Amino acid sequence: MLVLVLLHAVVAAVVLSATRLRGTVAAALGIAVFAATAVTAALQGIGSDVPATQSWDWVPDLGLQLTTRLDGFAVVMVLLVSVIGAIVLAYSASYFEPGPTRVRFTGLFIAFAGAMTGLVAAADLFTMFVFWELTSVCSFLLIGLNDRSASARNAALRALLVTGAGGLCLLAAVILLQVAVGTTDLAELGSRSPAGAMVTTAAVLALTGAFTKSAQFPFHFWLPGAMAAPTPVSAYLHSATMVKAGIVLMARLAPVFGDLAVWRWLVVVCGGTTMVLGGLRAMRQTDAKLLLAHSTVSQLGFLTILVGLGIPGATYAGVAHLVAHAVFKAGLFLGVGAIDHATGTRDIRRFSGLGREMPQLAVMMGLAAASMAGVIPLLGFATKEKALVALLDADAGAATVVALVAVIGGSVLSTAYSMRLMRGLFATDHRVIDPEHVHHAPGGWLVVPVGLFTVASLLGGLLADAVGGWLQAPARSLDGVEHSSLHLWPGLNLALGISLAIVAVGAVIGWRVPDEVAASPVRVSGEQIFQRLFDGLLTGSKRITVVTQSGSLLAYLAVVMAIVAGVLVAAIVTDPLAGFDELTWSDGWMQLVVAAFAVVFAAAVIAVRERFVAALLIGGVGFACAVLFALYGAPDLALTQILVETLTIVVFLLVLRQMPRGFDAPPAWAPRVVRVVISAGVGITVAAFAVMVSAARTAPSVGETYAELSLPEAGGKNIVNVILVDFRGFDTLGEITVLGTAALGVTNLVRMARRRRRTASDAATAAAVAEAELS
Amino acid sequence: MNALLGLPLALPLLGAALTIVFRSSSVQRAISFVSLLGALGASIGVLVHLAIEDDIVVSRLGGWPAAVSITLVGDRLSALMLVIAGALLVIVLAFAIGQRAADERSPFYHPAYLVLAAGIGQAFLSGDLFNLFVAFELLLMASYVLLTLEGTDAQVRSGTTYVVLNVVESMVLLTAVGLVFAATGTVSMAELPERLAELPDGVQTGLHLLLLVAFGIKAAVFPLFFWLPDAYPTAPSSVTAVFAGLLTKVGIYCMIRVETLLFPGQGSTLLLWIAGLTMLIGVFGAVSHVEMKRILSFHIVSQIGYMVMGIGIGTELALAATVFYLVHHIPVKASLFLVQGLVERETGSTALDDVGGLARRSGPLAVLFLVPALSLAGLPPFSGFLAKFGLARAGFDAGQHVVVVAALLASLFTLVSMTKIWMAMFWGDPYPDVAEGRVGVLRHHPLMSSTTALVIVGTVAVALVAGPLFDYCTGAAAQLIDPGIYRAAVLGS
Amino acid sequence: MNASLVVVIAVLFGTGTYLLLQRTLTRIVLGVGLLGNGVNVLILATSSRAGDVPLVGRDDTTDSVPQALILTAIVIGFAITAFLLALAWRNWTIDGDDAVEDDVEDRRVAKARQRVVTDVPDHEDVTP
Amino acid sequence: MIGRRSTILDQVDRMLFPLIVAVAIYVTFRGHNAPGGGFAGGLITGAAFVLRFLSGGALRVRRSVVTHPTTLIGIGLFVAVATAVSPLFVGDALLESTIWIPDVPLVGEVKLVSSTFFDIGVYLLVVGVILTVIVALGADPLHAELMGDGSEEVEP
Repeated sequence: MLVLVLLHAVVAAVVLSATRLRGTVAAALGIAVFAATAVTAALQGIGSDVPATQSWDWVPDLGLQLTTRLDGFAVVMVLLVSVIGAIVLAYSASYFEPGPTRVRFTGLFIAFAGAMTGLVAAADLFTMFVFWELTSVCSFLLIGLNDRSASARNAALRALLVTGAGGLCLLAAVILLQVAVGTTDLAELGSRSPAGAMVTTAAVLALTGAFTKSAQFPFHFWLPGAMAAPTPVSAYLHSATMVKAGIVLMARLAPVFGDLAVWRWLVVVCGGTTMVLGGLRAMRQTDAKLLLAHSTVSQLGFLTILVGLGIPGATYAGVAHLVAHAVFKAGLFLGVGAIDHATGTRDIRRFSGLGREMPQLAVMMGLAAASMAGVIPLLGFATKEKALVALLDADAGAATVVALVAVIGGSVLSTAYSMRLMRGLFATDHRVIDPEHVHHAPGGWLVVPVGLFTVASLLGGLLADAVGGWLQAPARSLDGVEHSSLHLWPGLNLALGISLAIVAVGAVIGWRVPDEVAASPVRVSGEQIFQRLFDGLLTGSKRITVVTQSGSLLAYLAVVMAIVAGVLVAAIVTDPLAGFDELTWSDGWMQLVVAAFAVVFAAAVIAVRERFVAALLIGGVGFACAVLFALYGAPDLALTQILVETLTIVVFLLVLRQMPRGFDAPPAWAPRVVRVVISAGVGITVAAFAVMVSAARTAPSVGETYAELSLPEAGGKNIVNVILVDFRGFDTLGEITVLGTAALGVTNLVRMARRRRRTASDAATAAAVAEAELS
Repeated sequence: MNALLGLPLALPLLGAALTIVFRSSSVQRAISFVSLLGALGASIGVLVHLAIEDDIVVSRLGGWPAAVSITLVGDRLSALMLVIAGALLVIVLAFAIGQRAADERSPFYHPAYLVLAAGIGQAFLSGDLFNLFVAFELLLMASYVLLTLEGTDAQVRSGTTYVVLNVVESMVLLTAVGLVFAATGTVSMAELPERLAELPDGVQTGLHLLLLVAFGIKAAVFPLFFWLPDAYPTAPSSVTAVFAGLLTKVGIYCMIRVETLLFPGQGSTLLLWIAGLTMLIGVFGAVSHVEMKRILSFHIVSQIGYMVMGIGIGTELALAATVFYLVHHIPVKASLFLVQGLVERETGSTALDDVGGLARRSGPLAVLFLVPALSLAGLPPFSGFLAKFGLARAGFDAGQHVVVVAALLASLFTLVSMTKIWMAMFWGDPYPDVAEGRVGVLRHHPLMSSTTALVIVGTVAVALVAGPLFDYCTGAAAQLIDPGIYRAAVLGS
Repeated sequence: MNASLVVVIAVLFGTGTYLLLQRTLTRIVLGVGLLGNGVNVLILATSSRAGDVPLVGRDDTTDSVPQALILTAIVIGFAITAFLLALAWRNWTIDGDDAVEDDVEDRRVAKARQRVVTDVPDHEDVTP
Repeated sequence: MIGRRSTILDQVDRMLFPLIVAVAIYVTFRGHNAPGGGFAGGLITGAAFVLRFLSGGALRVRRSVVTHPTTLIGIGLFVAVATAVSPLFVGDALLESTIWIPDVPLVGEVKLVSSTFFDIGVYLLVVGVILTVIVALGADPLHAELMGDGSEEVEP
């Protein structure tokens, strides 16, 4: 499978980079890839006992490898992804106008399908995470396909951020499992039955990731927003495939973590809430596509409960319903897309008599909706029936009771909104004053795919026993348990009764509840939470940035110098006044006098208000230091210091002669007391630390070695000079390079200033000339 | 092998001297390329040797005994840094020439660039603390010249911030180095660990922290980073690319040396705090600002936090991940600034409000942005993901959960600010208005676009060969974690 | 170490820092100059004792190494000062003032009202 | 320039300039055994140019050397770096010092230490730096604008 995923990527890249490619050719390429994938998966996966595995060691040191394993469940998922993908791609060829957008769509679509294939075939959690994030990115780009629309852009961003945040949770889970268990291989994890606080945390994190991707409460809100994408995108990503990624993850992990109470309750509560809430929301939509979106949310809640619980029968029902849902929901989306294409609207309040205008579509979508509603003899009935049986049979913990209640409630609603959708789209409604009509009949490629999905729903239901038999292996590959099959006619039992009651009650509600009531506001939303968090991030980070990034050099300097003083305080307090006992007063009265001069000059520099005087005073400090050096036994140093100091004064004077004489006093940056405290702090701490350090010397200086080597090895008596040109000649090389570079910088600054002044005056002259000519 | 070690610094210096003398720009270009390619070749030679032999190459300058001479020390870390820096320097030089910005306007671009290259090389190789200070001065002085090369008012203003802050940094570093010598009587980095360990606690703390402050300013960690986002955005993008890619990394490199060689200890809570704050506050700045260069500059800061985190965790795995992070981050960050240069050339602006719809205008440009942007945000399968994965793994391994959570959050926020650029500049109505499908900059500046693409291919390659590369980094970390190896290699056991 | 040099070090670092925290760039350069001298005295005073000139053959000489280090530092210090002065001059040519200005973009961000980036219609109820 | 041009300074410059340069060269070459060296020598030569600047302004300084002042920096740096690099070609380490004693006709044996070349490089570079800085910052702004900027280096 890895190779096929790579093939997806390559074809996608080719399509995206070949801008002149015709849309149909691109679509054909994609369909070919999907077909190849499906065939390979079928050949490799069906009937073989040992799943085909492919693996690439990515970073062995981190234990990272990409591994795919085609077990039963993976085969089903890969087939779903590639078959539905091929159909939707064929549909999209008629849906989009020819042009660059269509090609871009096709390329991204293929890339997405590749990522999804990798995700469902992943054999370990790490691989799954990698493809997981790739699907997020592709969906971001696909939702934003119509990037000129602000709502599409923002919906794309939301989807990316919510699923991206979930992805990070999953990442954390992957690493935690790696650290705690030592493997992220799904089969291995199951066999080791890990436990512990870290494992529990990982389980909850992984579940959170799954919830974001599969739009579970409270992360459900991004999914309806994503309907800003073109319909084929919605049909594929947001009903059939990507949103199932979370379900796949839960299906894989439920056998491992299903016994954890926190896992079970999270699944039941969030899944149940999502199922009911999604159903309620779907009831008050007037846009057919949004109705379907909310119904998808609701159905995902259903699937979450089924596969997340990790109860054998429920898992099987979950797998079956996953297939059923993918088939009927894709058909419904494509049907709505075809209607949209033909009439230019999706508002169910604006249709009347469409059923007569488009009878085939009405029949097909009606069958698909019936499957969604759970009407016999469609596939949706068989799977829902199976789910009820499983939940009824489960040992009656409180969690299963809650799950059962939520499933029944949610199912009633799904029948109701199915009914509402069909009535709104196709029924003749005389209240509609100016109904939309078919402007141009949808082309065959817009209708045939809907038909294919409908036929699948119908056949799946009629042949439920056979289909159910095929689905036994996939479910077994998840939890290793043998499952009883689906049935078209399960026989008279409690589940059937409930089932029939659901359909009856739901149909009545769906038929009876008027739009006005349905549209009454029910607002509980994770969306506001997201919005608040996002706004909070923006305002909060701005607040922080305004404080830290004041833009003032002086503030930055103050912080740096205060930190310098601070770290030295930290050092000094560990051993206060160390080394002070070794202090002598001075090395002679000369030194004392010169030191006094240095101090006075330095103090004068901060006191004077004239530039020239300050420059001369700092020269005075330099000369005083030179004398201090000479007195210390460093004539080389003194000589160089005097020469350099002289030169410094010259440069100072050269620059200062052009500036005003005095320092004007711009507004002080901070109260004087702050500046004085920082300065005094730096001075005192540096000096105190210097005393401490000078008393701490433990080993002799390397200078002694230099002294020994200087004459015999380097042929020089002046050790300092020998060090400079010989022992440490490399320092000197660096130093003169610095000096030369600085000179280049100086001359460059001056040149550029002149050039700018000249161009400015040229511009001024040109402007003056132009003005003169005009007048 | 030992002779090779000198070339990465000597050749650029020689080139710098020649480019000062010869001022014709074609001659200057030829000299620059030859010397930088030579330096790169030598670095690759060293790297290959180390990848096979797993030892440490030492060159004693002047041929003096180890205790006396300044040594150049090439271990796995420094060789890797040299190669990446060398490659980036060559490619960005080509970009700058394609950009026809800086080097046409001043004959001092090439000399300063080569001095910068020499300084960076010297900083990676020097085995002598005072010589390291000199290396810093080399690269700083060259960076001052490069940052103010065009001498615009904006450059002079922000250049002032940059220069003054870094001059203060130099003072702190010089004080620290001087005091280290005062306490130990040597500046040889091979001899220092032993002698520093004998010092009283207070002295050790003070010297340690002073060095960290100095290198922290250079690396731009919280709370010493403020100068960076103000200073970097005004330079031409080719200059910023090198600064962003390499200069802060020199600071990180030195912090690694301080923490593993001079004051070895397994991790540091202080650094973890700094790391967390650096990541988050840096990314907050990126979220707040509305100009591409600024946003990217804040990201430099934020990303530095990750590397500090690795140093702070301090285990072998963490160090390996940090080294890998360096390898990943240098080309990614540089390429983003190069892309920014392309955007600026295409539209004339980098303010988010002034530009829109670039993806429609030029799909390839959008891809050039998207790949490094996603990598920076840490999304798979790009190199940034692996780098972050390594660090997060090391953090959980060491039980440092809090900082890992901060790191994951920071990467989410990074994604937020990258999408901010994407949504504002690449999506939406094309603006400034031009016909769809026009590919201006990529067609008319093939050198700029191909070099940018080359760097991005490099970032993708980092992800592809991550296995062997991480293996090498683990070897580098093994050399780092035991200072005895360094000491034995330099002084002879 | 002796107390008179300790006082010199303290004063040079203190006054240097004080001058750094000024708005006038020339004074900042002066501060850097004072700091530079302070560092040089610090290195010499902490790492060696006063003595005779370090020539081969003399007794009781002072340590030669700090002198070599400081020599390098002096030259680098001159290079920095020269460049800073040129920068100060160039700053002055912009508007006849060598005061350090705050960063323009930072102030702009600080002043700008928080823009509402997410002007999304509520997808729950609105037809896209 | 600062103050008016002075004939006395002019004369002093004429007399002292060669003398100072001679002293500087002496200082450069004796450095291995006594205080001095290329650096001090370069600075002293620089002082001579400062004197010339005081007497005749930047233009006169600029005219007293044939090349660009920056070229002098380049040459100096090249000499120093080349000296440092040359041992690599005979398999020694960077900066390893060598002593040549070539037999020059008429003069006899001459002792050449490689560090001498290093010092020459340093000397040239320091002189170049001082010249560059004086010429750049010393140019009279008024003069520059009226006379077409004599100190502006000419592009090749």
